[in-house]
Amino acid sequence: MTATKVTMAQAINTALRDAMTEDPSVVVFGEDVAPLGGVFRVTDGLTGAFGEQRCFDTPLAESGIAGMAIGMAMNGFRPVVEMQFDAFAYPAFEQITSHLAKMGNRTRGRVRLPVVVRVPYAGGIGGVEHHCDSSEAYYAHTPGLTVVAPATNEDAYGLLREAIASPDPVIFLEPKRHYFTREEVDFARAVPPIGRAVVRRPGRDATLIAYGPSVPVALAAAGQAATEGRDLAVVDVRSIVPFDDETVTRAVAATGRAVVVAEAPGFASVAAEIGARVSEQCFPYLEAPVRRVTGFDIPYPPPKLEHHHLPSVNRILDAVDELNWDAA
Amino acid sequence: MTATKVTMAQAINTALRDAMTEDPSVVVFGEDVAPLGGVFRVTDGLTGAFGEQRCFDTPLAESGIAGMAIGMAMNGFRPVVEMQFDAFAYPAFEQITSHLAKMGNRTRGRVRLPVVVRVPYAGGIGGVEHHCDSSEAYYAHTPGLTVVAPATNEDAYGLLREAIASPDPVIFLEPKRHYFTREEVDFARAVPPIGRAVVRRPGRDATLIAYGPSVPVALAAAGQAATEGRDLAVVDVRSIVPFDDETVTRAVAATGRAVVVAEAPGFASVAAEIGARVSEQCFPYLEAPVRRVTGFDIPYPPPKLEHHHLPSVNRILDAVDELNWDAA
Amino acid sequence: MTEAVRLLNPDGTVHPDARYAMPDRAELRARYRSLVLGRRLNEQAGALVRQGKLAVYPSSHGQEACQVAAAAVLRPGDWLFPTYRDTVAAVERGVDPVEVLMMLRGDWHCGYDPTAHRVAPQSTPLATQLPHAVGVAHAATLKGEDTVVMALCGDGATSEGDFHEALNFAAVFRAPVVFLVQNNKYAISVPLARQSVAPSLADKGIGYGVPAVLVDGNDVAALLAVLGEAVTRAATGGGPTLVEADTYRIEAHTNADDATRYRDESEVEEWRTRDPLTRLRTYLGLTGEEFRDEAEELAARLRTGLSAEGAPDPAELFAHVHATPTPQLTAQADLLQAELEAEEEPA
Amino acid sequence: MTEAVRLLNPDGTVHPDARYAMPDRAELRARYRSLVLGRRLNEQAGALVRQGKLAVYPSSHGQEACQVAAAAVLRPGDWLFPTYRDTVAAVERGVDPVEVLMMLRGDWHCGYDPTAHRVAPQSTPLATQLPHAVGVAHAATLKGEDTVVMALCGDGATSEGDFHEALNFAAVFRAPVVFLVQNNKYAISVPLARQSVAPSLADKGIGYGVPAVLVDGNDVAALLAVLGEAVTRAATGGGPTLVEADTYRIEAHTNADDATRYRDESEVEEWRTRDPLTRLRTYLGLTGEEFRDEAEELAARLRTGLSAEGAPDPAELFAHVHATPTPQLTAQADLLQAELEAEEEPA
Ligand SMILES: Cc1ncc(C[n+]2csc(CCOP(=O)(O)OP(=O)(O)O)c2C)c(N)n1
Ligand SMILES: Cc1ncc(C[n+]2csc(CCOP(=O)(O)OP(=O)(O)O)c2C)c(N)n1
Ligand SMILES: [Mg+2]
Ligand SMILES: [Mg+2]
Repeated sequence: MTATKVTMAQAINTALRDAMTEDPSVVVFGEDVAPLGGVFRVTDGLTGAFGEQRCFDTPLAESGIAGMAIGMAMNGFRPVVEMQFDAFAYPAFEQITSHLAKMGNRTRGRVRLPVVVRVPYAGGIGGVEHHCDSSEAYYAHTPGLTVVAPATNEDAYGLLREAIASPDPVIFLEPKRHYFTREEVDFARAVPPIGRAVVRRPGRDATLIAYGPSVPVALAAAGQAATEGRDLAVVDVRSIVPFDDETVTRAVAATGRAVVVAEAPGFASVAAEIGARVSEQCFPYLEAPVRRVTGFDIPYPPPKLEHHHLPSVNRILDAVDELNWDAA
Repeated sequence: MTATKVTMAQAINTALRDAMTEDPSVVVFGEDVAPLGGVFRVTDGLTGAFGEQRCFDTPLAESGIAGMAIGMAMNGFRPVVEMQFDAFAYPAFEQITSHLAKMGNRTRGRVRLPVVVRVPYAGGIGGVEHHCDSSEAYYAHTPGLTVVAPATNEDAYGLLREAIASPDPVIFLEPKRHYFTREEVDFARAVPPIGRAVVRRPGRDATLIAYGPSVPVALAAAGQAATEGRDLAVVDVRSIVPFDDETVTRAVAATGRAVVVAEAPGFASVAAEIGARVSEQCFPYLEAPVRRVTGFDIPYPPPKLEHHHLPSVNRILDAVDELNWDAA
Repeated sequence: MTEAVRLLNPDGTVHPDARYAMPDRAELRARYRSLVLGRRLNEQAGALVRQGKLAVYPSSHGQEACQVAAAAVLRPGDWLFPTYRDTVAAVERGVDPVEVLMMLRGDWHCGYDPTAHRVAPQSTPLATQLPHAVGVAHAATLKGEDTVVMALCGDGATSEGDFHEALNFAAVFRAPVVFLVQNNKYAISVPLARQSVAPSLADKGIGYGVPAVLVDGNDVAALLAVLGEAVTRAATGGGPTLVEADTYRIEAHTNADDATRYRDESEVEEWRTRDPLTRLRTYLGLTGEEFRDEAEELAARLRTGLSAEGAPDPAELFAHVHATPTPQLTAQADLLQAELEAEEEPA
Repeated sequence: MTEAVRLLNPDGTVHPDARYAMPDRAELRARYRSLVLGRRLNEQAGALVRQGKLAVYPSSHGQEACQVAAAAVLRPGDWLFPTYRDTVAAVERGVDPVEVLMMLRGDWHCGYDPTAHRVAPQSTPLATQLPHAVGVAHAATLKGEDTVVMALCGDGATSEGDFHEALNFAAVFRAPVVFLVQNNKYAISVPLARQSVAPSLADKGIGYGVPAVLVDGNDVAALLAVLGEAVTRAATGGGPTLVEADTYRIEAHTNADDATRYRDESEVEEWRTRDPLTRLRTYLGLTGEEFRDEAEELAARLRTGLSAEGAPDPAELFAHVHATPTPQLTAQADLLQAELEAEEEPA
């Protein structure tokens, strides 16, 4: 198969289709996923292709959805559930935190839960309140969960395939503002596995570290910086848990300067984690403090103001400008 | 009034009593808080003293408790609700995250929610699963919440009084393993306000930064270090949100070395935040990377193994030992 | 309980009921006016979305009788808890329609002052407003006030845990809340049959010990009678009531939704014959021309009010998060301010 | 529905019932044995707590009929979902009692292999196990298996949102689940009246369209009949059943609880007269000496099995968090290992 141009929604849809075709234990359920095909059409056509037993709508109750997924996984299935929007996964928080994350450990590995929780997440779509939360920190902080955030359509396909095949629960964070972005995807090409970060752009002067919807912004910033004479590397974290210290540390050590970019409010966030570990692991190499360009510590803004909140090329470049260049 | 020796549970009980006496809009409710006086007896006697309308039991439903508190606050009350144990606050996560934290902002300050959510939290009591989570990161990462964790009985009293008086929602994290620790408390003495950290012990060689149940451990480590010739400062964060950058930064800048101590799993935690911001703000002063001594990234262990998980004096001193002393 | 209370048949004739009296004609005429204005509001809001002046609009077309009655039965001190779909109810309660629509225009999360008219912010996370309603009501009880709270939700929302917890709290505390479930047969694409297999949603009241009534949700007369009685019971210490209104969502879930994917047009056509406006108009012997000018005035006000360009001051992003901004927020506000000033400077 | 199904009166006489047949005497004798063993287990576990050999024990003293019947009606392929209080049910299902109590001794979160006997880990977060039970059951349906899932919870747990969502999911998916609510009148200190004002908890079934039965929870014969019927219905495509068992918690919530703070001893005494063992013993004409040796053997096994010193290998803390430990966990495990080795070295 050669590369085709598809949207991220289509790439994810194809991943679900391929997984369902290969493994009859894969089931998809949630709110509006069946006849409607999901509010973002990510599950479009699955019920038609695989029947109502393989892709079905549930009553409107996220805790029930997560809990039912846990039970089905206990009894031989690999559920892939959709939480309609980031903030609407919060009713499932207890199920995710107290059970999904802990069952394997609780049972000494006897009961593993191969569940994927798909979360259309983050902002940039002009959504009203509760539709644009970047909720990754809640999951990343919870031991037992694998947390993945693809930035490219090829990763969306490849990482989801791996997530579905994983014996463990995976929180799969889909940058919803890229659902309708088209990119070349070679479905036959293996992407690096969960647990591996990827250097999307090499660079010698400083390293931008990002994931999910912030990767394209970081790349744009690096593009812009290049025209201003600064050569920025961009690392796509991809897998928040497990975290690829090696790739990130190597990239930062090589440049001696780093900026972490993420949409979520910065306080006690994944960006904080990256900042803290990079600061610790790269200490002898750092020419400047690791800076964070994140969402502000505010509830996600209303549509007309969201552009002020989101990490922008300018804000990233401003942060880069502050990286002690005089010391160089 | 002069200082009396009381347990932390008594100090909190006194804070509730004094607040209820002074302000008839203060009400206390939750599970088992009324005739039983709470499973930790923190609300002991309140129903007797103030009547069933001021301190009452609810049906067993944490989301309902948080949601009802929001509604009562919208209609003139100052509810102080108890979540029986840390992990049992998770069913209330959506109410806390999507409403309690956001209502003031949502309504442009027209509807403020003076609600205190008391959470007996963290471990060290030999509790079975779900009774020992350190859940502060979930709240600290959520914009709009004030998050406080007292380490001393005087702070437990003083900070709770301030939390109840606050126009905003406060997550009040009570280190449950200290409920029955006795300390001198002068109820008349004002403690530093929410938003202020306190240097519990000055020191010249390195700074330990801790909050809640980790403060006594850090102090013990500093005591031990002193016998080995190292002079460690201990900063008690007290107020996680808002965070007192000034006090923390000043303490770390003065010593050039820092270790953050907290029980919660370290990944994407409050300790990560402190590590990241101290690394950023104190960069020119740091002789060594900021180290974290935290719980492991595992579900809270069963009772027989918890001592391996919790930050210990030894583990803190090991981390201190690694702070590039050769460079000094 | 499976027979819905009805006072007016779809053809406008009277459906006699032993328990509920027909509201008087003056009252009904006033409510007819509200229905006309509500319908016009729904239509105009839809048009504004098409013109890009509103980001999104969940229409209550077909449900205007519920919208109007829910607000009309309330007394000044009472509270209304609306959802995203209940714009018309908030307006009937007295909130300025332009202010209500500020949320859907993307200006701010809530465009009106909830305390001014005792209308809570429109709730998006489903069923989460119901425990708040219980809290407001219980607070009123503790204060010795006879305030009643009208709490709205949809059929889909009844499946959420918060629906359960709220109904149960209300029952246990005998809180003066009227829960009005607008059963419009769909939760986005998911039909009622996938939401519940109970004979009715009103049946859920039994398990809480809460009196429950199923009412024809397109019959404003019946709604006024049933909800009015529930409000009176609540105000006089009789506790909560659950009311299920049998109605239908004529439009798609929102403009962003494609309803042809999950329902037949024939079903919609069938429900159009039960239109809440038509039946009341016929009963009252009106022509349909009544209140047209007022409706057009309202529409014009919406067009003007929502055409204004511009956005709120970005400084507001930081102003209300806490009563007093934290030092961190102040620093972040300064950063944004500096950026905005830099942008304004000539390069 | 307010009259509880009963086959045996508290005094051991027969209470004839038109719908449910009395289980045969051999079956009842076998269950009497289970009751005796269950009671002995409760007593011995309490003693072990007092001796510091168990951290905590929530006793099912007084509820043994529910415990025994819930497990006894299951077939080998069925699943049981117990709570922290349902140790005796897990043991009746065949799980080794020492393994079950490993959790309460503090060794590990679950001491047995849930797949071996199809007994889920005992659930602590209230009601959260109920959606899992629905998932296991729905999975069985999809696989074409006739597996039934018995899901236990307490009266307090019925107030949680997860109870609601699980009952509703089970109804909508017609999942083969039997929900057994052991209404022991208290949730720690909170009495039933503060939990629900419905005529019965079984009434909650109506709102989900789930058949529900109220049964005398101290009458093992009635429980066997009612639960057995529910299992059969579930296994043959009839969907879920909600069973409320009217019973009582004779001991405090756990050893850590002081029940005198919230209930009268007279109430306890009253319930002692409805003891599940006594009434079955009287009906069967037994002396009370039967199965005493076996019970003592069980007690002895508990004493020995739970007296072993030592703790699990700390390396296990990291071994099971993910199927394959992350690099971060491996590093953390190494850190702990190094500490432990350093401790072992002479200073
Ligand atoms: C907790 C939560 N989950 C999911 C959603 C997404 N969502 C918005 S409206 C809706 C359907 C609601 O249906 P119903 O309660 O019947 O109300 P209606 O829209 O028909 O008025 C869904 C699923 C949400 N807003 N909140
Ligand atoms: C979600 C949650 N909230 C609170 C608790 C604390 N807690 C443990 S048992 C209990 C009472 C449960 O009562 P009930 O459901 O009647 O069961 P019983 O203990 O009487 O068997 C409470 C409040 C918990 N385990 N889980
Ligand atoms: Mg609906
Ligand atoms: Mg109970």
